Amino acid sequence: MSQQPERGDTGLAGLDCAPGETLLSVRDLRTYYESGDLIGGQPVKAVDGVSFDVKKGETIGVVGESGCGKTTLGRTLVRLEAATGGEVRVGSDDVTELSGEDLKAWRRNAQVVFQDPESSLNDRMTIGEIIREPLDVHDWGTPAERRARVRDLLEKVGLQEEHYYRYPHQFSGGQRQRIGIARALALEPEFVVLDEPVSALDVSVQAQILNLLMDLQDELGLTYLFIAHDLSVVRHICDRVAVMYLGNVMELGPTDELFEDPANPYTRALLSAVPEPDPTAEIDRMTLRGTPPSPRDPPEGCAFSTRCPVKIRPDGSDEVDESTWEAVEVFRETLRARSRTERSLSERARELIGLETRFATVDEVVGELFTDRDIPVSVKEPVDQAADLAREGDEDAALEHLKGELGSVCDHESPEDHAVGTEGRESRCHRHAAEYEEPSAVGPSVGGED
Amino acid sequence: MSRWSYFARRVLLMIPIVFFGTTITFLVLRMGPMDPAAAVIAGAGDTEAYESVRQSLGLDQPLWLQYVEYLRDLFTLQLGYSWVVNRGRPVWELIGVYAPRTIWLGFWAVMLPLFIGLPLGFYAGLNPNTLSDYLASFGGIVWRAMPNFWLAVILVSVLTQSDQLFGFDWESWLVQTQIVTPPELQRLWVPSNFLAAFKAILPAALVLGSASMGNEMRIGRTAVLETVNENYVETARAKGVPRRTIISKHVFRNALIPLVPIITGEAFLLLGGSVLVETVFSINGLGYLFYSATINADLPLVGSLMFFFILLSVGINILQDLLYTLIDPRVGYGGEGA
Amino acid sequence: MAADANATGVDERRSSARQTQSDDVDAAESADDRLLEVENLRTVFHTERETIRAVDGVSFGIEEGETLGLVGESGSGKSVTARSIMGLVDDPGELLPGSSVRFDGRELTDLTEKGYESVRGSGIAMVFQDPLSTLNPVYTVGNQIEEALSLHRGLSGIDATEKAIELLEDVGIPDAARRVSEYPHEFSGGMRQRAVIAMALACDPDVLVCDEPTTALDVTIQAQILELLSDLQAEHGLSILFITHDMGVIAEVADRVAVMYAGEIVEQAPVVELYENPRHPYTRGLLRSIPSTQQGAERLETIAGEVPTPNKAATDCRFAPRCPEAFDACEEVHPVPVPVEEGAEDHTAACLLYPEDEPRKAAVDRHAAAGDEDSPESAGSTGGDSR
Amino acid sequence: MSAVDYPVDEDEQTLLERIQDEPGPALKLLAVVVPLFAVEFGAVASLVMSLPWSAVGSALPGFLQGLAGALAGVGDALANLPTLLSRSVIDNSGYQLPSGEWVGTTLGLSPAVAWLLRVLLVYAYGFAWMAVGWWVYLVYRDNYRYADWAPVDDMVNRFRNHSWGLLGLAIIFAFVVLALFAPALGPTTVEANISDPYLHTVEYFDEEAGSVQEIYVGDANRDSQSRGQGGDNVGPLSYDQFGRFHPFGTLPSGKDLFTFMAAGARVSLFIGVLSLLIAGGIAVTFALATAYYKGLVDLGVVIASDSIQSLPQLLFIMLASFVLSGTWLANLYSGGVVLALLFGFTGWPGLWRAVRGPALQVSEREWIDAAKSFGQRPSVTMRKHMLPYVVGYLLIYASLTLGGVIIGVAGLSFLGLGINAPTPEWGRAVSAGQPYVPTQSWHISLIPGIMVVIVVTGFNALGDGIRDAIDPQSDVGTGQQDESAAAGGGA
Repeated sequence: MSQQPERGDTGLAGLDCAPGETLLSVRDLRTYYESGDLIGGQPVKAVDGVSFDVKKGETIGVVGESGCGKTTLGRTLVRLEAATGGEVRVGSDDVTELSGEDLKAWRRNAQVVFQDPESSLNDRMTIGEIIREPLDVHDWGTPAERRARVRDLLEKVGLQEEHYYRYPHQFSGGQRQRIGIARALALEPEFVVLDEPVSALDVSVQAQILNLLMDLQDELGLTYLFIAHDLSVVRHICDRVAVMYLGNVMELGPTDELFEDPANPYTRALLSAVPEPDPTAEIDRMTLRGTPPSPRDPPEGCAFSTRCPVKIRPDGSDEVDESTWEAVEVFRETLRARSRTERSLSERARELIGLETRFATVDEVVGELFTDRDIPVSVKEPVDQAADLAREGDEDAALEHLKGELGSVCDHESPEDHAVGTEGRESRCHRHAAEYEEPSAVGPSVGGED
Repeated sequence: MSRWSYFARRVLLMIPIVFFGTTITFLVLRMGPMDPAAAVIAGAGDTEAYESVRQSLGLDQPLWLQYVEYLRDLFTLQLGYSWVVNRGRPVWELIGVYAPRTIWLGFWAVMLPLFIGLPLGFYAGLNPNTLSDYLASFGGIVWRAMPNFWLAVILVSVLTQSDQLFGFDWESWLVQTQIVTPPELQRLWVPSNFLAAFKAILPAALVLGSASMGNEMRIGRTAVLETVNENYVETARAKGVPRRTIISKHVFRNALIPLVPIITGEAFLLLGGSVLVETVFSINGLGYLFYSATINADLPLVGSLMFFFILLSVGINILQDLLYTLIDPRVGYGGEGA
Repeated sequence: MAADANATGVDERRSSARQTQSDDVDAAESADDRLLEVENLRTVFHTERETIRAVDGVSFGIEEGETLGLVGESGSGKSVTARSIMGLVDDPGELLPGSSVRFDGRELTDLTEKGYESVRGSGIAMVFQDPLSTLNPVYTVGNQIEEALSLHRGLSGIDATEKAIELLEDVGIPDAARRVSEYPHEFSGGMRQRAVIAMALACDPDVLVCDEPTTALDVTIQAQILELLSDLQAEHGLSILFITHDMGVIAEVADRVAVMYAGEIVEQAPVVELYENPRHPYTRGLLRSIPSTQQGAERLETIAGEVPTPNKAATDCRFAPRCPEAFDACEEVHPVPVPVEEGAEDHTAACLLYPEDEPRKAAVDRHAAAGDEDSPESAGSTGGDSR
Repeated sequence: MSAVDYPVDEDEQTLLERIQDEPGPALKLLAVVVPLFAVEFGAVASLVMSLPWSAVGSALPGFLQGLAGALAGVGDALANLPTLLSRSVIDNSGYQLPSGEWVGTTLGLSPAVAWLLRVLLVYAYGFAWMAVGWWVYLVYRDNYRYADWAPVDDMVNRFRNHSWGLLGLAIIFAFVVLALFAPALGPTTVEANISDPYLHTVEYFDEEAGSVQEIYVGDANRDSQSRGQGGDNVGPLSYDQFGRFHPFGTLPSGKDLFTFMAAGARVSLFIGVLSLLIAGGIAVTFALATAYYKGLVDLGVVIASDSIQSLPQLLFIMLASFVLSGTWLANLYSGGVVLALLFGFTGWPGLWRAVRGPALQVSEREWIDAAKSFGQRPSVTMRKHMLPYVVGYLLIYASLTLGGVIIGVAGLSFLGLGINAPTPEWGRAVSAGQPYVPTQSWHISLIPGIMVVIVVTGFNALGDGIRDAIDPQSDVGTGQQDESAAAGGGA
């Protein structure tokens, strides 16, 4: 069974589309990791309802901070993780449900380049064996053809033929990454997931690899999904970018437009946080408060609502000043952190008999946040009541109370994707709805906009 | 997952282990090639006696029923009676007589290595590649390689001859004790009784703990070496903490963490070794009881003792997890920081 | 220039530093207003096969309230420089004789471990790259801050706890009263780094050495930490040595920048000057290979080849094999830092192309002469371990 | 179809073809190996025949017994071929005339010298094989391997510079030679001296009668006992009154201790190796499966292994070998096979725990993901991408565990269980000598004990050497808790 597959016949009909047509269509994709707990653990919602299209021949970037689910998304697309729900369409096939020969065809056509050049190559195998392995698995050609192909690939990624019989130990990080790329390209895939391929490399080596990836794309007509946390790299190499936060795609659109005029508050915050290698650049930095919530327990409304600097306020609270609102948000954040903290046995015992524990400092928190402030009754009452609840150790009830009294649409409803910009860009934020002000109108200016 | 739910989960996991461990024992005893009843009457040829033994052991019932009853009896802690070694005595009573000696022996066989081997290992780890380190490491390896029974034989001979060999009589030193007898364990709270009991068990405990001592010395050394290279030790240095504080505060507690399973694991290993040491020192403990029950074909007693050992092993495991939970705040912590 | 002066001055200073009585006089004499002065620092690591010259003749100084950025790729020796300053270099590493680290006029390389303990923390504190492994996992965050407080401020008990809470609040940790009794693993990455900074501040240091403090963090968290550091610097008048590989971060935090390559500082200049007018070919290449600085360009400029591991005393320019502007002399003469042009004393480059306004031949001779002056001392000290 | 067996083509050749292209080094190698093997061909055959075939044969059904008998005949014939190291080449049995002249020994050497010469010859022969093994590696590396450097070269180099590991290797080498060449090394043989003393005779010069007499070995043994008191002692390096040389002295029964020890080494090694093959096989299979699949598979194996570990190993083996004592299994190799099986099936959890960590670590590497992503089959992924890493760790712990098994078997024999008498086992010698430790017959207990200590230390040192060779960073490796495996169930 070692017939060579005909060129162009990829096995899955949807893969043979023309450049620019939709190659992959991801719809409401969800990937959850089960918690190790036997009883009542919450799953980690790594990817939580993601939809986008990948066009043949383009480079689509996925950026976000660690834990946002970007790597899981990439791994789900190449079937390294099982999707919990949703679909990934290639033509009429759903990648998440492929099996048998179809799955094999997908595995041949979707490859990965991994992040860590130290760990992605088996260092007990020669370079030749490593690059050849995919060919062997898929019975590609005759053995002689396979070897010829490996030599060809080595040259293509900028290595020499005589590297065939060397071991990974004999190569530097950049060279190892080239080997990883050669392995991914061995089966002439249509689609390559690049999972942070340059983040472990020094900047001068990183440039070499980025150039190589772009050359290969031009030469072979590859489609890339480029996962990265480095925005400058993404801006350089990608045609379109998806910005992920807590398992959601917050904004997706053409690179230049997205970088020049970010629409989503998170994108704006992310861009403004990137230090520019230009000491004269004066940016109006928008520093985000706190850290992303746990993907095990994401907020109910908008994923970004706990940190959003331009969160919509509830109706009738216009007279409350900015810093008071900030204090309310910090208070909620503190309660959230407390409700997630486990109590040790001794603390529970102390609580039971009414002794002071480290949780009994709610009043200090409230004092610190709200004294010296002129707080309107509409805010003071809910805060006081929440503090009472928290003092009794029931942070969840306190949070519920605050949310009910002081929460807005951002806390209650998941935002829709709104079309923004001119070139089919979408952003997931309530502020794009007609009744609210646009994020750019309330926050500081970011990116190229003036 | 909180550390206590982690702990609860570990305890939960012990149930199938007791169950399977007991099942293995049942398989060996009842489904093995040896007929327990025949073994008990040991070829006396008396069919009547044979039948009565069969009946009282329930061997005339179908195998699955035997299994159910076997499990039921053990899980309700009805350990039955001895048939040969101490005919007619309840197993619990035998355990009550034999176990204290083994516990006394085992206790010191755990403690001595802990207080001798561990400090030596830590010392070697703090002074790596010095002469004392090499001596301690090499000594630990050789000490660990000595078979218990052989060491016991040599020690017994040396001690009985201590007068001729060193001009110092071990038996009458401090308090009068004998070397090859079980220790007297009455009224231990009286200092002289305690001393006598301690002195009587000391040679046996040293022998039984020899492997642990070598092991703990070696692993204590590597644990310290590993901890000394941790970043937080460097941080402590960077904030100006004196070396002595760094060692006593930052190194020791962290180095102890990997040692917990070693120490508890060895506590259980001692049970096996106790057979040999108890035999040489004539300490009528559990190991010796098991041994004589085995060679006298007292299979019901053997089965019950084995169940007791399984419970003991599970108990030690639980103790280990408890120690872990106390010593390492990270235990069971799966999530990310809040 | 600095390097030339060092070569002759070091021995005198070291011998006088040993006479304890003249210590103060000596400090007054060196009369720099620089708080921390590193001169001709050479740190080597002995391995079975070779001796790695991780830091090979590095000199720089930090003034009060100033931030010096030390930037370089992995393996350039920037972290070892930080450890050498802190006196944290252990076997198999050592500082070669002739190295000098002076803090507040006091020579540190002569100190015993015991003497160093008083400088660490209270004089110079350090923030490490990975906040998780920096904190001892079995003690609460508060405990570890209180440890520093009791050492350097003599606080204990409730006082120490209250001060620890205050410090945690200062570094922007909400609900500090509760957080103080939590363990490091209960903190998120950014919070941990804040706690580490609080621990460093507990000793009230004059100089803060930050070794890649934001590398392990996400960009929004990095922004928080950078903002915090600049606030604290303004508040406490700290001098900061900021080490990173990220040219963007350096541009934001540093007043002056030193670029390291293969154990040496190849260029040193005020930050704006360095970014707008980089002189050393390596600095230029480095800046050009950052994607965001050249939007629209299809291909990135790259520096061919790989960073070498310096394992013998340099007799040539270590960058020459990769340098697009290298000429014959680059393989024979080891460049020393010189002003890039007449009068630009604060912008130095270790490259034979400079001083730019001198004839090439004269410049090369100048480097060669400085190298010769330097070599007897360094050759004597390395004594064959490079072979 | 297997992805590992790369087919041949014009630019990559098989090893055989590479040797054909450049036969020089290989031929030189062959020129040494063939004679080395030829001089001992008979011994190899006899070693094969010395395995407990008769026990296997008797357990076989009838028609197979005939076949086995025929095979045994051929084997015996081969075994009788003259060999370099047979006892007759340098004979140490003879008698001394009053003149001091030795009769019957080779060249009239004294039995001590003759025996020593034979021992040296045997060890020289063993060492020659070891040197050949090293040479094969060098020739392959320098002449026939495509890669001019491979990770294994570094490991070999690290081991070569590891003096502690080399010491271990030397000890283990000495032990293995002792076990393999036991019949040739002893001053006499097990059959003649220990198992069938009344079927063999010795000649000696009787001074009273003034002539050469022949006496049953059993009777001679009775007069050369070591029982401590009153001159009843034949100590190490001494002759008994029948002109027999005893390098380690005699047992209380008058049998030769060295012969006993050499044969005992063979039993120990056999049990150790067989039990480790079983335990190691199970452990590696489970380790790979649990690391690859994780989750429920892992939980299942955890429960299985914990269940087995909840039984005290030594006591359980004691019980099980008693229960099995009446069966045919118990008679194989004097009970050695049953012990090996029991140590194997109770020992795998320890090994599995030791290699589980490394296996999990490897399974987290991205190259496993890479293999999954292009559709490599799980079995191949485990074999090709995980096994090479796990095997090294298995070797470390196997080495430690082997020492433990030797101690455990000796402990059981000490109690009179385990290996059936009269088959020699070291623990039985310790037991036999127990009453005489304080007397001049101290050697009976002491020498076997010291041998155990040396051999177990050797295995530990070898394990350390392998650890540092495969994983230089962890001179403090992970999972050392499992080093307690070396304690052999606490014996």
